[in-house]
Amino acid sequence: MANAPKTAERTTKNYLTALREAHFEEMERNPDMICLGEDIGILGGAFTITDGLQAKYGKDRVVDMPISEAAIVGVGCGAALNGKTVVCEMQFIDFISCGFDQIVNMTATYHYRTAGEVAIPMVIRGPAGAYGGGALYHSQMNEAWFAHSPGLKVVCPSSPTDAKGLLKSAIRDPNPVIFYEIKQLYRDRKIEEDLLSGDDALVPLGKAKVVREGADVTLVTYGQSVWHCMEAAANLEQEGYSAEVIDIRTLVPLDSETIIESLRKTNRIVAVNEAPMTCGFAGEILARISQDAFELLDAPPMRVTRMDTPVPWVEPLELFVLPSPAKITEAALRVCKF
Amino acid sequence: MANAPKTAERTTKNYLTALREAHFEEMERNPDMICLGEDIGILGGAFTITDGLQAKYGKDRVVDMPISEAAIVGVGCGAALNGKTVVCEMQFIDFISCGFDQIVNMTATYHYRTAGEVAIPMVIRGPAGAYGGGALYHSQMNEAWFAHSPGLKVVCPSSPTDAKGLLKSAIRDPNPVIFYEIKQLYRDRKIEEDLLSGDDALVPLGKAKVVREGADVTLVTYGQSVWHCMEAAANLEQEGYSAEVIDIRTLVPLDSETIIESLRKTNRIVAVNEAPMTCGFAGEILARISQDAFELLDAPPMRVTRMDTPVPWVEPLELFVLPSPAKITEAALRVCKF
Amino acid sequence: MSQSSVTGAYHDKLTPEDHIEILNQLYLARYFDVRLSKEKRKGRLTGTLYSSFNQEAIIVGSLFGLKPTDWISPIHRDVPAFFLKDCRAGWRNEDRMGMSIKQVCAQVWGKVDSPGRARDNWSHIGSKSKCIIHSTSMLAGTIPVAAGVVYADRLDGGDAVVLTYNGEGSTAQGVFHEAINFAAVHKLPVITIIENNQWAFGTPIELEVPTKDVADRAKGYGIPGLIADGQDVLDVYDKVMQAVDWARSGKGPSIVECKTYRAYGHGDHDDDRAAKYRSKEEVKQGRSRDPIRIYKQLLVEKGILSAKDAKKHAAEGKGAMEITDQDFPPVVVDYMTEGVEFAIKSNLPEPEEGGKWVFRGDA
Amino acid sequence: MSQSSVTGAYHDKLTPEDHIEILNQLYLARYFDVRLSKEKRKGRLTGTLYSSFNQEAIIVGSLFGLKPTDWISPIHRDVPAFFLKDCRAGWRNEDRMGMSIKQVCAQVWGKVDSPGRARDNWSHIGSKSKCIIHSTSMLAGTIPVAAGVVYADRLDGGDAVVLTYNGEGSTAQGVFHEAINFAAVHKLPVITIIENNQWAFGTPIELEVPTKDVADRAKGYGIPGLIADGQDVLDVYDKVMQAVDWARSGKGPSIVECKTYRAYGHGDHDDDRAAKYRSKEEVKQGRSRDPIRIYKQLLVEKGILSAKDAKKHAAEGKGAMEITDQDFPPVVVDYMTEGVEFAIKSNLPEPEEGGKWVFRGDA
Ligand SMILES: Cc1ncc(C[n+]2csc(CCOP(=O)(O)OP(=O)(O)O)c2C)c(N)n1
Ligand SMILES: Cc1ncc(C[n+]2csc(CCOP(=O)(O)OP(=O)(O)O)c2C)c(N)n1
Ligand SMILES: [Mg+2]
Ligand SMILES: [Mg+2]
Repeated sequence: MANAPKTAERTTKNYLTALREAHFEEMERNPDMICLGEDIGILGGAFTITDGLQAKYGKDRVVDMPISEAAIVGVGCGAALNGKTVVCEMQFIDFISCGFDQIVNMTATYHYRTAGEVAIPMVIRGPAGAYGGGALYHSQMNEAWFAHSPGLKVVCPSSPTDAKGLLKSAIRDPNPVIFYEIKQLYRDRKIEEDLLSGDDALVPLGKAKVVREGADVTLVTYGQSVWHCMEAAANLEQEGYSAEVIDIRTLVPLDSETIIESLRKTNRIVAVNEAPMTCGFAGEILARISQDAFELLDAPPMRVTRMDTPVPWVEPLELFVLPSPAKITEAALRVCKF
Repeated sequence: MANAPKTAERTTKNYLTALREAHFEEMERNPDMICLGEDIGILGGAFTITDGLQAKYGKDRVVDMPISEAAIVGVGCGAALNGKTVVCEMQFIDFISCGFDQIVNMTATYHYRTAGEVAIPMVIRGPAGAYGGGALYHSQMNEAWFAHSPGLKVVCPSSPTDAKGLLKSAIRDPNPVIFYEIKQLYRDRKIEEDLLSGDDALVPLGKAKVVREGADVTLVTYGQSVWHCMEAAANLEQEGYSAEVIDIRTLVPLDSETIIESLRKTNRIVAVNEAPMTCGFAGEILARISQDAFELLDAPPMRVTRMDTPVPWVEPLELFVLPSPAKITEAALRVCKF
Repeated sequence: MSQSSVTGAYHDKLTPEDHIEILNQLYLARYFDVRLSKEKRKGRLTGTLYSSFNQEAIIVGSLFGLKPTDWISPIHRDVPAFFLKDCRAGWRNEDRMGMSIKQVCAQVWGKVDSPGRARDNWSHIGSKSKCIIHSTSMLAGTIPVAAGVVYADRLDGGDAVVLTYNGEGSTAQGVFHEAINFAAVHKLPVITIIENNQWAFGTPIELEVPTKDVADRAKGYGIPGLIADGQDVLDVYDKVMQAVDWARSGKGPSIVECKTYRAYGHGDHDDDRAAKYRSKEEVKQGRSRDPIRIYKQLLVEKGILSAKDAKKHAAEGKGAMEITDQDFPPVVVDYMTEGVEFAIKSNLPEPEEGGKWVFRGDA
Repeated sequence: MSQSSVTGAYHDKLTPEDHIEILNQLYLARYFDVRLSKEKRKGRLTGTLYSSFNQEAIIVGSLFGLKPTDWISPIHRDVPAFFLKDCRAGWRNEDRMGMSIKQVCAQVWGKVDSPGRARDNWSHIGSKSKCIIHSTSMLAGTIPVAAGVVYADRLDGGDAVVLTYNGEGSTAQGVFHEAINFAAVHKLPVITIIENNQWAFGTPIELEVPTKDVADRAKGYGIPGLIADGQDVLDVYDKVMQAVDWARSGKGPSIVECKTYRAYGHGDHDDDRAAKYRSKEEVKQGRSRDPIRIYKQLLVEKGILSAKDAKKHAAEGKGAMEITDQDFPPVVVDYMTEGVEFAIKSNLPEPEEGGKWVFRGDA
């Protein structure tokens, strides 16, 4: 995905720029779209994603909110109920816990409890993920809480193209979407890509992507772990095994077909998530596969996840508890050699 | 478990009384124990579980809290940090969402982030579960959110003996425990039991219980679903299959051994939870079993759960989305006939 | 001598017809409450009832001056608000910006003709087209949503205000603070009505609110904190209209505390226990100022109601169980009866609906 | 003429030695800040720094009058508080009820000798035995915990008070309201210090707080809301001690707003952007009242410090980058240097520690 030809004319863009472009294009396209978040206006966002957005679209559409996550979500829900398309930023996705009730009980259920009368077109997005020394409260991947809360779609892109295309689709989706941005990828030059714009840039929700073809084992994941799986796939190549890597991109709704399709070839699966193991999404994938594709499995379906611990601060501790290319390689070798 | 001989002298007690006795016995045993919750003092609790507790132990130890779930948890955490053993009541477990951050980020992580300096002996308990027309906000089983949040133990009893014994153990445990009480069982006469008291009544956390022996399929669950599985087991008997029923009782830490032990006999498993399917605990059980006991499985590991919807109000809707003995029986027959 | 504290202002502009309409709305709110208790006792209705008996003046008085396009978000104790909204436009007028009694009764009975198709219970209904916000159970949870609704309306050039209803106990929730703080910063037309009935389930106000008046919460945001006699429908009307004009003119949010008393248990399941945790004297005192009696006295003094007509119906000063249909004007009994009969005839939703509408775009 | 607004009260009882100690603590707080910036520029330190430059008087003045067994919960901008607590008992006194500079530096450097063994970053440390509450990142999140700590202490017959530190922006959090409401209902000795530095990251106070003074939040709870000149260490000391005596005598919580100005970026990563979103004039004005200069002037007037000694060190009125070690008393430089050298020598924790201590009772 990062191998677009680099020529003088063409300039590749990073994941962060992709997200910024999605904001500008959708704000331009939809005059009813507003953005709510802490420090997104005057400052332009902690990570500059909304840099210049308030200057262009004004204080009313790009709102510097008080440090009130519950109000950010609740106000967004009310604005959406009354005709707006709302993008809420959590300065770090970790702080979403402070707006939790408004998300899972107010926003997520609105369409259901009103029997379809009221849709809430809202995206709650923010920087997520570990591997940067962010410690317990600036490293979380808490997507499983929301995957388990009916009425929410959950999305997590691993490339600039997907970041832009999925965010644009999430903004246009009539349902609330929790959108996980991998902050370690924001400025990663290795994954820069040329980006399309307008409708051409759209990437549909609910479709997984085979990012690497292989025949011996299927590595299924999303977010930062996609790159760890690509590295593991390279390692496996050395060992003489060819790994297929699937980036599910959307957790809810999940594109199981693409995974099962792959299993028809490989008959082996390793699912990876950065979040804690218990009730994490890798486990959900194993549960679905082992129930729905049992006969396709020639080896135990395995998962590689964070240990069931918070994310500790300093590097030796952090790496000890988190998934890594090495850990994924090891797990894959076990199922390959099974 | 509900078949203790009924004689004139002996009197069986219900699940609610069991919980009340646990409160009184532990308050008596530990002068440093306090209870915090809405309407638990003057009123004695929405369900009378703490009836008489404030009269006996005073306003300072049994505190009628403002309608502030975050403060109930946060104040409890601070009191525990400073030497108290704290029991927090959520009037309905559904409202735990309003105290979410204080639970998952403040309380759950305290021991971890202080490298073991500070333990938080706290129980957060409350009425949970559907099947009573409680609708979206008086029916939840949201245990998976907390099973996925490192540092919390998660417990859910299905009988009076376990309700009393596990609550007493949870209160004595030095870690925060989220304790799910099945309100539909509170006054269920069919499951009344004779209760022990004092230390004899203790039931250890982290140990599953085989509530019915069988040879053909293992039904694994907890809470209200235990009784649905027992009913399903009876149905299966008719069909000529003998089902083993395991009540895990404690979700975190999970007693996988007992489940795997059973699979050595049955080689078939159906896991059941009342919560939504995606990232629910039944899925966690399937994920663990299919990874760790793959070779023991002669049929796809299956789960029966709520559909991925909220719990709707009126009976036809509610029963449509929830697990039932019939749905469990059907799933079990499929794996038995596989 | 009337117990009404009101001496002018907004209610001076009310016509005699308005006053009679207000009186009938008070009767209707009370009859709704009494009738449901009786239906339940007859076994024709299940589920918990949260009575607004003795608090009717707050609902009627706060709604009477609103524009049809203003928004409201009622909670468990405000169910009559769903059909009283824009009732001035004619109770049976299908186009008015409020629900019909049929819809509300269908909800109470859990039938498919409920605006929410009986997916969530009791007061958790609403209607976007009628400008009524759908609440969850989580107390104070709709205040930020209400702020968002009027924020969007203002962006679109609208002048709507929103009334959110809350008990005094609910003001302890964090989201109450976050929402009102935001509304105050942006001078949004959010009016927070506090129905201070002295009790939050089994907990007295002293354990929920540290100040004598709940209205003092407003001082923390530099916004008006008005106090109304919740037993006096015109005082409620005046104070709410002050807040409404303040809000509509862009001056921002306010809190209107309406002092009242919860006549019965928290819900009907709590009636017996409430009789223990509240003294007879306290309850007697708390129910001594019946809003219907107070208002009728005033109307008689004003010469709008003849002493004779005032006596015709006597729904005031009695307990819900002593009251009979004769204590209400026929228009009230008939209207409510239509709703009840409709609800009872209405069907349950099909089981399959339980699996629908998780997402827009699904079946 | 001194810019100090203080004219008596608590600080009158301070001895000349106390005043010199306070001055040295101000120097120490500033030197800690300056030294860390320099260490980082030298590449000897990584991670974001949240400067308390120009806000030192709030930390020093609020802590100076506490009993050793009183509790505190500092946040990101209060790191010097960890070692300044109970500093009066002797900076190097191991038994004093505060952290040593070595421990705090070990934390800043992320080494195993940190009180938290470097498991969480920056200011997220604490010590039960030293009566310091461990915070999370979630702003205002420690206020309910602080309330619980003193609730338990009171049950045990203790007389401890707790100081929680918060920025003005953090007062918009729901848990701020829930915790102070609870503390007010139970008259708990919880003192909420508001470090009002006018900015919350890139958001000015007008968008966070609807009132002119953040102290007005107190009015919503009927508790004292004091305002201190955050540049005047004695004014902070007096106002906090008023709140402390009020709290210790059982009268309940209060809020003490200390008005100040954030000298640099939100964190050092924000320095460049902050120079854009804040005007030069504003910053100049905001930094014009250096707490060290103000205090030295006062001490000279009081005759506690000679004009000559006052000139000896000139850490005041300069930017962090212009200041050199010569601008600080050697005692200050030496103490801090001990901490820095210790931290740099200290080891990283073993990787396996990452898997430990999830539960009490585990490895
Ligand atoms: C967040 C939350 N916590 C707890 C409850 C349970 N509950 C329902 S009503 C109630 C009491 C409400 O008292 P008040 O706000 O004074 O309103 P009232 O019932 O007196 O009108 C409580 C505690 C809830 N619905 N939501
Ligand atoms: C609940 C929560 N939301 C957002 C943040 C991100 N954040 C960290 S500091 C900060 C600004 C704090 O401003 P203020 O409270 O005034 O303190 P100051 O930094 O000015 O001292 C923000 C928004 C957070 N830490 N916690
Ligand atoms: Mg009340
Ligand atoms: Mg600030």
